[in-house]
Amino acid sequence: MPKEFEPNIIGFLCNWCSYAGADLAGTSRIQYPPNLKAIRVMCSGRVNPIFVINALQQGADGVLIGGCHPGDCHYERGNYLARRRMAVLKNLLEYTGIDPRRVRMTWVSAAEGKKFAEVVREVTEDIRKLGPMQQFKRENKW
Amino acid sequence: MNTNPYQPWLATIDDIQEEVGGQRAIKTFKLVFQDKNIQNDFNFLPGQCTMVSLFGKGECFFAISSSPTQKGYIEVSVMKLGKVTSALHECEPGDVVGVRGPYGNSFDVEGWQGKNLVFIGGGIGQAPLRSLINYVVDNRKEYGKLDVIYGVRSSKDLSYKQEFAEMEKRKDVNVHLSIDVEEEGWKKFVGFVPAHLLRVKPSPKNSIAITCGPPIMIKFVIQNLEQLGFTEEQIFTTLEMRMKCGIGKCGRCNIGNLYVCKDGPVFSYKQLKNIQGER
Amino acid sequence: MVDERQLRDTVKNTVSRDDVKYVVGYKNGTYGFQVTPAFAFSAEDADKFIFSPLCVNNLAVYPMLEEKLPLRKGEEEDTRKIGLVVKGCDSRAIVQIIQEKGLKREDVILIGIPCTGVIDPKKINAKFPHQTKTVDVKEDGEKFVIKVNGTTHKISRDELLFEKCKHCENPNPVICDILIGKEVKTSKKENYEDIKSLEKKSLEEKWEYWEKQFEKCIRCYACRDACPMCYCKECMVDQLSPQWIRRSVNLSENTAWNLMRAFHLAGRCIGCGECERACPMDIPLTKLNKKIEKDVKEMFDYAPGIDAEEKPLLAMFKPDDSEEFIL
Amino acid sequence: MDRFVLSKEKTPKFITEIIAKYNVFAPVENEGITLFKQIKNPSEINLEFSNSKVPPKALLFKQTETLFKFTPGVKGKIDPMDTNGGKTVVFGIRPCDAKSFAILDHVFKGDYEDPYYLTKRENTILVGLGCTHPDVNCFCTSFDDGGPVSAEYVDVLLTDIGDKYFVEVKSDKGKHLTKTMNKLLIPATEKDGKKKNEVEKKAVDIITRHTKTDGIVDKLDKIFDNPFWKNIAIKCLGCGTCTYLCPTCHCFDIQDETTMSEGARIRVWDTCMNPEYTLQASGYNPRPERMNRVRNRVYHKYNYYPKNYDIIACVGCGRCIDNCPVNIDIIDVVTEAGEVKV
Repeated sequence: MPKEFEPNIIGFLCNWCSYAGADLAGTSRIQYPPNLKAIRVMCSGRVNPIFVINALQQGADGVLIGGCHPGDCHYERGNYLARRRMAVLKNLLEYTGIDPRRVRMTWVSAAEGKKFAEVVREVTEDIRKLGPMQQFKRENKW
Repeated sequence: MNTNPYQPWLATIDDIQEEVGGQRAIKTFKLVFQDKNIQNDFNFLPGQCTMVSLFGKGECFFAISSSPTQKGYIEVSVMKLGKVTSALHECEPGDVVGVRGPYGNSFDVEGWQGKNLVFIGGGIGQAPLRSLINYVVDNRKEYGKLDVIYGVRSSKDLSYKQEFAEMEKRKDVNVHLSIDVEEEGWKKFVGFVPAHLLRVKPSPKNSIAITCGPPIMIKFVIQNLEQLGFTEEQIFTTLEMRMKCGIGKCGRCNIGNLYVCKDGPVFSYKQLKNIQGER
Repeated sequence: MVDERQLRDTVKNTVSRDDVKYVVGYKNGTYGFQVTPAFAFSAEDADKFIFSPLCVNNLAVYPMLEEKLPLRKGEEEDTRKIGLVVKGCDSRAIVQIIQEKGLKREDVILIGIPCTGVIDPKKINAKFPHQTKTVDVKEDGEKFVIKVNGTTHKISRDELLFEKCKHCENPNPVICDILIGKEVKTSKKENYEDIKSLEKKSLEEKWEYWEKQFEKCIRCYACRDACPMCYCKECMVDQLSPQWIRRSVNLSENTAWNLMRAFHLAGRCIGCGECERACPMDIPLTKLNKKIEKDVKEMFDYAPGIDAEEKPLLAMFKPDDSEEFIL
Repeated sequence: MDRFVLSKEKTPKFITEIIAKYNVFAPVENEGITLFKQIKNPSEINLEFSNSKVPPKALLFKQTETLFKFTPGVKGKIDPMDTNGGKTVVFGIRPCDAKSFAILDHVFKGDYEDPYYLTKRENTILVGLGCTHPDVNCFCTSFDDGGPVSAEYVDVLLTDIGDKYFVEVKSDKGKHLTKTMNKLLIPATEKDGKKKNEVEKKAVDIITRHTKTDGIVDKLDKIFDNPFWKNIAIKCLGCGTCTYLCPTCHCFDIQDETTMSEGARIRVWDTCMNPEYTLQASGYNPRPERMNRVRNRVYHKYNYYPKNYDIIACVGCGRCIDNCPVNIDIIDVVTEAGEVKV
């Protein structure tokens, strides 16, 4: 029997909202799947699309980007810029045959521990259904 | 010996000497091959180079700064500049690196026997000269008068302090140290190396001058040497280039049709004058 | 037809100005249908300047290639202007670069050409192979007139035009200092037919298509170097630490490179097609660029290279940008 | 040299027999371009091509080659690679591309033998295909040796002489390959030989673009600092297509690639057209301008290489001309360099 597929998800979470939201989920003991590996960034606007592409290359099956709700960005506009960027990137990925559901974005505030857990649950299940990322994963076959 | 020239031998960092601190720090690494046979077979002459690699970071080409008369190890002096050298500076004694070589030509230590030698070094350029100086000092009676001119930015940037202190005690080696900018407590020469050279004023008679340092220093040192009466056959320098393979195949270190890694790094001024090429 | 005499006179006048370093235009190439960038440093250099439907190169790349070497003692920076012969698409590149503050408007003098479309070198070379001598191409209404080995061929424009030109909405320079001739009228509309038909395919089919294309890539980066918009001092692909994309050539790294190249041109690519023309491996790069152009138009109502005063697409936002994809 | 003929009907059989014993690489049509790829069936081959897009040097000097594997970090260990790629036949190689191997041999041999290239070279048999329809920018006749239908640098040469191929078996390797094929290869008649000479003459006549290579080495020595080079290089975009597609360019970069637990030192093709190529860690660049780089490319082929190895490192395949986006044309550059007044 092949081992059941466990998705590997990289989360780029903004320092001020989503990461704090994840923290709250933890301290409130809200259960959510352990598939998400969180990387704290100062702002969702810091997330360069190469981070996403590189994560998918290096073995991530999905990427979640978490930012503050519109209007709440600590740097005023970082999340708005990230939103534009990801809209373009998701379309580009879909166009080249990469399921855009592998790249997700969410607004989670520092108070939304519950929402964070829900989002992670949803994304994990979605990606579980999609199966492992195969198209342009690094093979490291030297 | 392995026949694959790209594959290094493993060597252990035996000791690390911090020569200079700060932004452009310099450390000297003492490397011992893990395989005793390799260590014994690694025959080199002053001026030759070696490729040192950190697995996962990359390779760099360094002049061997120890003398072949020092048996059982080799030393390289490394300035912290790029990706590999920065990683090397993080290393500790006991760490393993890859070493291959020795590469390139060498100073003509046999042909220069009986001659007076003038060494003119600047900054990290002293590394290849150190190998030769130590070799000559260890074979002192084979050579004539020795003048060592070495200049750095400030007293803090002086490499091989211990060795210079010992050499200064010797009567048969004339050491001339200098710094670029005035400093409290510095009693020796203050000024740039080319100017210092004119003040030391070595005689060109039966002499060889060997210089290494930043390109701009080399340029003016050569001018001043000619002013002192040195001919182009009496002036030697060692060059540097970006390198990848070290064995004349990857193509990037050429000056004209010569490869610095294979046909150099030691060139006479006469040779340099006659090759066209960027350097 | 462009009046070449007027073009040459204009170039002569421009290059004779004290505040102009040189003028870049076109001249006949060394064989067949080749046209090559020409540099006029003096009035007589302008005599060889031409403009024909073979003038495909986007010369807007040249001001960005200017090498600023460290000045020697006593040397002053040469701040003279560069003159450029520009078609509609080329002028949009300049607008976009000015918008991004890569150039100042006063850095360049633009000699505008109202363009009725240029010929795809691949198509014409396939039609008339093995032309070692330089061949002239003229326009005659809806036909191209080509004299090859003594015979005159009249060929419909559609057969030879560059794909990008078939739907070009900006044949006239968006900005220029001197216009050669009269503006051309156009009713062409970009319909993105190619893009739409690829969009309709399944994910599997799309990947199958792109996988084959990306596999061919030899990562020479000619696409980047030919692109007037790729003028970063250090390209992210040349960076060593962090090294986002490895140097080794395989499907994974090739895909990452091609996606990132396309993304970096989001809202910036003006569709001159130089990347695809420069690509030795015939990868349909404009299909990536056009896709983003289409999305950007639909999602943000934005077209690059039209208004130098506007802010770059990804450096601005509207609070009500679509966010239906956000959880 | 042994001469045979091979009927076109029997050619697939000939190729099938080779495939049975060797890894066979041959020109294949791939998404609009011709490339050398491994084939399993003679029907995959496309012999109606003038030049493959990427030169077959890529088969012996691979674009990405693993030098060895290692354990990353400061307690590193080395895991050597097996450099033997098995017995190989390159089928349908053009005489110009075959000559490029003879040129590359000089670099990869010498004081330090390159095991990756040389083992493959040793185990590879070149079955050439005479170039009966040279392309517009072919200029292989501008050099002292070689030519569109020259058997000089191949092991076996096939030349299309109508309904059959004229087969020249040039080397021991070629003899070894063909010795079991006596059912397919019939000794050539005098008539066949004549026909081949006619075909060859026709092919040579098709080539109308030439460059003057006489005395070019000495001439280049005299014009190194001539403003000529600035004029040539000013339109260069620095894209490097010319070097990537050149059958004699051999420059490479060495890089370490790692995961958390494994790593490899690889070498990849590099291009002297990229400023990073010579940029030193200190920030100093000996070739800071495009002029330096363009000049270096031409000199490397027409001056440095002949000085070191007594052969011009250009075979006249025309790829750099075909693929240059701004029409920098080495035929004209070399010819004009010869005419520069000193």
